[in-house]
Amino acid sequence: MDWSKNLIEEYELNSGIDIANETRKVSYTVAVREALDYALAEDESIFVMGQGVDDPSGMFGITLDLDKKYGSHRVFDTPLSENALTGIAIGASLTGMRPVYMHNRPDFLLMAMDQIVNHASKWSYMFGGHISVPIVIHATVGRGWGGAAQHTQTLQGLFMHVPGLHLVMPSTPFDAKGLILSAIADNNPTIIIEHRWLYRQSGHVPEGPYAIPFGRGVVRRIGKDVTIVAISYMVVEAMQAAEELSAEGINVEIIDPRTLKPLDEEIILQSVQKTGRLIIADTGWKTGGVGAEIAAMVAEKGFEYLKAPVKRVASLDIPTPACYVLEDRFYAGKANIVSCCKEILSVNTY
Amino acid sequence: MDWSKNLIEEYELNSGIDIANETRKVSYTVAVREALDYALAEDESIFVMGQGVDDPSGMFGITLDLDKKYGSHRVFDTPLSENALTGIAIGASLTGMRPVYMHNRPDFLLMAMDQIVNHASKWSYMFGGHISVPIVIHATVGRGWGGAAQHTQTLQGLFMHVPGLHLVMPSTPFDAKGLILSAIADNNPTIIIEHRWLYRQSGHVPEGPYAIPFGRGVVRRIGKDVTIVAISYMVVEAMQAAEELSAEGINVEIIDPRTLKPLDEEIILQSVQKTGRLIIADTGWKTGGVGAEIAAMVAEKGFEYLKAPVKRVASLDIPTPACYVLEDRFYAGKANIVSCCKEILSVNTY
Amino acid sequence: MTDSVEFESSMMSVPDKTLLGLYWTMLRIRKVQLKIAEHYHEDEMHTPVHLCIGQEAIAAGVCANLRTEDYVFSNHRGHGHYLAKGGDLNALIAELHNKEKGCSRGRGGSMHLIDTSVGLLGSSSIVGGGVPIATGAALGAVLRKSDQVSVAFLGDAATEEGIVFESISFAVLKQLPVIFVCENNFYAVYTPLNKRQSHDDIYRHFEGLSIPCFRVDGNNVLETYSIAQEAIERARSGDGPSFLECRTYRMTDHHGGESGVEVGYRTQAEVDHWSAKCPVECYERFLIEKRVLSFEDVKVVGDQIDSEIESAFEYARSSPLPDGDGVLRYVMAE
Amino acid sequence: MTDSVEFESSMMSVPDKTLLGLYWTMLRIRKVQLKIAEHYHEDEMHTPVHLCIGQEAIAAGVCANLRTEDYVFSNHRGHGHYLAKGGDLNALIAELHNKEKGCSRGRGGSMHLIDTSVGLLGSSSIVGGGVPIATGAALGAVLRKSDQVSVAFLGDAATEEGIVFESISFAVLKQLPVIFVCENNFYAVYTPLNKRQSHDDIYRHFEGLSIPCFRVDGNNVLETYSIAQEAIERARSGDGPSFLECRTYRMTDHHGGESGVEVGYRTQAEVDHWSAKCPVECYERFLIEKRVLSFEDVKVVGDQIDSEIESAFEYARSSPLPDGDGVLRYVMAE
Ligand SMILES: Cc1ncc(C[n+]2csc(CCOP(=O)(O)OP(=O)(O)O)c2C)c(N)n1
Ligand SMILES: Cc1ncc(C[n+]2csc(CCOP(=O)(O)OP(=O)(O)O)c2C)c(N)n1
Ligand SMILES: [Mg+2]
Ligand SMILES: [Mg+2]
Repeated sequence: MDWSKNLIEEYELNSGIDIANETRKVSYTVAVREALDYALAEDESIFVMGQGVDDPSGMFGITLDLDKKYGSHRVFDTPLSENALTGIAIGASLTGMRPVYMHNRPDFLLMAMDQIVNHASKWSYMFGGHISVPIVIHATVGRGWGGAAQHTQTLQGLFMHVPGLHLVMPSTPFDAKGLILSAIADNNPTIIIEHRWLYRQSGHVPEGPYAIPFGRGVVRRIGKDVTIVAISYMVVEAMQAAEELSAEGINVEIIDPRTLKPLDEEIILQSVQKTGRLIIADTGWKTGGVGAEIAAMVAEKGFEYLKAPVKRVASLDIPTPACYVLEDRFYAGKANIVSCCKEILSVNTY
Repeated sequence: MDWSKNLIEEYELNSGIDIANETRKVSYTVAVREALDYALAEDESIFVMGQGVDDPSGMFGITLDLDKKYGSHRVFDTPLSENALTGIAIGASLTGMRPVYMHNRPDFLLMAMDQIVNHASKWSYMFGGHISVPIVIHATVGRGWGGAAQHTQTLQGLFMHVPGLHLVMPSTPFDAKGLILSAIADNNPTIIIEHRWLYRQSGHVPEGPYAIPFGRGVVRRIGKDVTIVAISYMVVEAMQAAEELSAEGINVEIIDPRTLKPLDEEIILQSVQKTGRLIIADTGWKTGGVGAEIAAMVAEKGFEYLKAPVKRVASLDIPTPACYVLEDRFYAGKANIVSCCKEILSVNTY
Repeated sequence: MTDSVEFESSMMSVPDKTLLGLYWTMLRIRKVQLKIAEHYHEDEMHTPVHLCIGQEAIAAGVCANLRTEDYVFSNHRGHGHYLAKGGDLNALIAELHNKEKGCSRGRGGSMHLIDTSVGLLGSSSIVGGGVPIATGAALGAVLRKSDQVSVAFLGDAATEEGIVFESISFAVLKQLPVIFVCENNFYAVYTPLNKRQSHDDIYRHFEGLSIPCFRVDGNNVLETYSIAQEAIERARSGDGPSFLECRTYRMTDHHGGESGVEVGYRTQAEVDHWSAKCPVECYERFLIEKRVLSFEDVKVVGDQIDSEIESAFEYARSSPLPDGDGVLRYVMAE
Repeated sequence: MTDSVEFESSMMSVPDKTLLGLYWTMLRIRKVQLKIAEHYHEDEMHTPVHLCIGQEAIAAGVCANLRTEDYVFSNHRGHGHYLAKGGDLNALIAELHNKEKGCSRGRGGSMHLIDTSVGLLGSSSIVGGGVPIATGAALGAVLRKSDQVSVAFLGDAATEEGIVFESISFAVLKQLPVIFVCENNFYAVYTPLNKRQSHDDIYRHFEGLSIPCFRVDGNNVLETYSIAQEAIERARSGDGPSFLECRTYRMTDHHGGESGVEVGYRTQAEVDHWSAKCPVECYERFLIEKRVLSFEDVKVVGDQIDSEIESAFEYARSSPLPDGDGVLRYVMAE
């Protein structure tokens, strides 16, 4: 899409680690909504669908009143038929449309794995590139208040494994807006997984449009002792851990890959080259998850940099319990990151 | 199940790396069929369902004529409703039955992810252990003859990530029989993924019943230079690679974990402790797959043993191409293992 | 739909004991819901509650026909199903309070209720997700040559999930003893039925599969009871599954204890229209008119239930939370 | 079903040119299939072929009503759909030979055909998988305010997948211009329909969703043509989707060119019964009787097609295989 190519080029020119002289602060939800709003205004081929996108809650606010602005043919509610509706989005995209299909939990994507994995991710390759599938699937992770096993899954660990998809997990309002615009403009199927707890954040967000290129991570904090690759909401926990650790003289570097597919391997490897130590902090289950891939990648490509065992901070490998006492054990956070850092630093270099 | 507990205890007493003085040789398909046959005979609560299990081809022969022997109420064909039928298997299991649901490709399991991941894997935990889901889901991986993107997926990389499931990948006729019997007897949802190309193998298989405990890998070949953890059909490729390498004086150790969930971490770590070098050879996609988990596990728990970067031998991260020229590139095998071994051995120890 | 509930025609064959039993079950469900609503804002129940106020007649009418060993599978809105099937009240309230003595040992919360001792084998909060499982329990019954039947409770939105179509189709193919009870309350969260389905006669969707399908006034406990009775008898005697569309309305919001009118997705007029058809009040009036119930009875029964509920809340509040160290328990069965 | 095909009643309004066009399309599909069957055992086509011998009338009858810019989505048994929609023959045969010049550049094989230049936007080998995608293309057409229509070809077994129910339900809700064409050949691989569905009137399954549903003699190209014509006209003029159950039979085995009788899942008598209703031969006889076609014509057309096919095979055989180095290309679009 032309408008996005321009946006990305512009971004390349202007961006540093963060937009330093940007002063406008808005919430994450506003940032997401702005991205959708801009895209809908810019391009007639874009439409937004999903259970409740046009209801009074506006999907946590991120789609609020967009139906009123763009009409119910471009922002519309859907039946609970997640698999077919994913296919319907695919079909519309093959005819030149750019659907954004929104879900209020990733858990429901499990009903659409057939269309996501067997179809969307393969359609371009299977037909020798004669056609492509420019769809965005957006889902918001739930956490807490006893949401329990079927309403709190993150699932990026599954999508990480599937070729032919982009996988995007913005951790800041700035990134959310820019990455959603990139996702909508991209000609491939893109999964965006956001975290409900990030919706509380606010941050600098330019009023106008901008697009953040995929595969480009950012250093959220510069440090020299340990590299923490933090995914999505874990960036927040990692930043807090870093504060605590810095009081004890430990300086962690925090890398936010922002997109997991494609993954900015370079930024991770460079950091590990400097620190010699790697922790991956992810919102999902540990085994076979995003942390596994990043650990394996570094064990392959950055082995000589490593001075200590890699560590993964992640959720326990169990279904999410409802009770808060158990939730507290289930979810990893600041405390786990802090203790992991200390442990990893206690290993003697050899 | 009592009969299986007995079987496992017996097996513990009698088993070595292989059943040395066993002389009966049968094909992999016969071994699988024997397991199902024994289970159906032993226990009235067991039944077998799946598209074509009672047809003249008998699901590649593994279910051949079992319907005639046990009746069409215990071995029956199913409509093409993979998600509902998985739920139906779950429901039957909650009432005391032990269903075995068979698929001629793992690709079709993508239609059942909701019932596998949202339901089967969580039902026990979600209800505080008041009930459990003793189902077996069995699928056979296809490969070659232009099967292409939608008929050749292996998908263990996805299931590896899901807590609450067992994941079993037998590579020999002996293991197939013993692990299927364990799976059927186990009180939890178990996914068995077999590889069609293994169905060509024959090997020693005791005539009577025996059960192989989950979480117990085997050393398929003893060596000292490199550890190769080989999954499913990759055991065959790895054994061939080992032959070739031994001619050049390189001695590889081959570990077959047999079950991926639970994973026998100990046997892998012990081997890496000895060899200092690790290659994981898997039949699935590389990124975020089984190789990632095993590499990460060793980078965490066996870091001090490692003398060289970990390596993953796996399929390319693309949908499977139809054309054989491209299939040849897509699939990893003996040649990749050989060259990986040489590469890994060229790294200087430091 | 008329504005009042007409009981007369379904009453004839029902013995007084059953008439009263239905009343007791509905009133008890109602009072439990109201008590939860009353306390929910105190934030002692950390769980998303989906109340079934207004829909009590369906759980009561259907389950009154079931034996203890019959199966029921519920969904996110499951308190009524749980109680009507005979689930333990203390364990329900304890579960809502996230306690170890909860019916799911605090692991499940409001959306995941179970009581295996009375055949309630679980509740899925994935819309439609419990329906094939209920169907499979019926298959299990057939294979074990028992005459148990299985009931799947589902919402109107669940019928949009292909898995429900698949389940019904298989149930018909194998003539399984399962009854699909769809509680059509015309909403999925804030989305009205007409935005999701082409017409609101949900029972018609599956007629083409050759399953007996019925439209039921879900606010009329006697009609529900008698149509369910026939369906359950058919199932038990080997004549296969049935589909019941029970039309009803939830008086509270999708989640929590408010009415939801203030949110703006439904009008006060609509809520008032259905208030007039309250399944509990209308039926109470009817029983009193028919002299099956006296004002005195109403008070006695109400007080009994109130004190039972009171003690369930006390039980729940005073019972211990799970031990954090047990977090890994129950993932895998032995 | 009777033992012969009755064309008379559907013929009236069809111009000669169309009558002949239908013949040509069917004959061409048949001859391509036979040629593939003839050569398949030579193992030069490394791809699982699912021939549509016996089912030609459906692809021909439906697609004759479509414009180039209309959409078609196919399944694993897609050669007929591809050719009837105007897909390039050389590219088809090259694809079967795994060649770079194949319609999917050798990446797809027999089950994944595409020709975007004629609106065939892909074929899924996941049973039912293409149906929502076809539905989505119709949604795309509506949103772009074009009057294109979309056709989903599906087998009888596909109707067992919940995704088909979901797709039809959405198509009705939004009144999308999509026609669901179910080719009921009574088998899924070796499994007869009666082991999978409770009755064989598939068109009835979806009537409850309020979609116009038709039973069509799928071996009668004129009947198929005229019922499809009405459905397509309705769709194009904004009157929503239709479902057609076209009853037919595949004369060859599920896969490959044998009859499958030797396998044992169907009888010679059954195959013979359907042979007598061969859509191509019966129609040819009818056209000759009606003097729309002469014996001379039959020979000329047949020869023309034969030589076209011959040269397609030559094209395919002599064209290069993909370059292995290009294996990673086309995963992601620019
Ligand atoms: C598969 C799936 N999609 C979406 C949701 C989110 N969700 C939870 S309850 C609900 C509404 C369900 O409506 P209905 O089935 O009519 O039951 P009701 O709440 O009206 O009792 C939705 C959409 C879900 N739980 N599962
Ligand atoms: C979801 C799914 N399940 C199973 C299969 C395996 N399979 C391939 S073709 C086929 C039969 C399909 O029958 P039908 O839809 O009637 O089409 P036909 O082959 O008769 O043309 C099956 C079961 C598949 N491809 N996809
Ligand atoms: Mg509802
Ligand atoms: Mg068929």
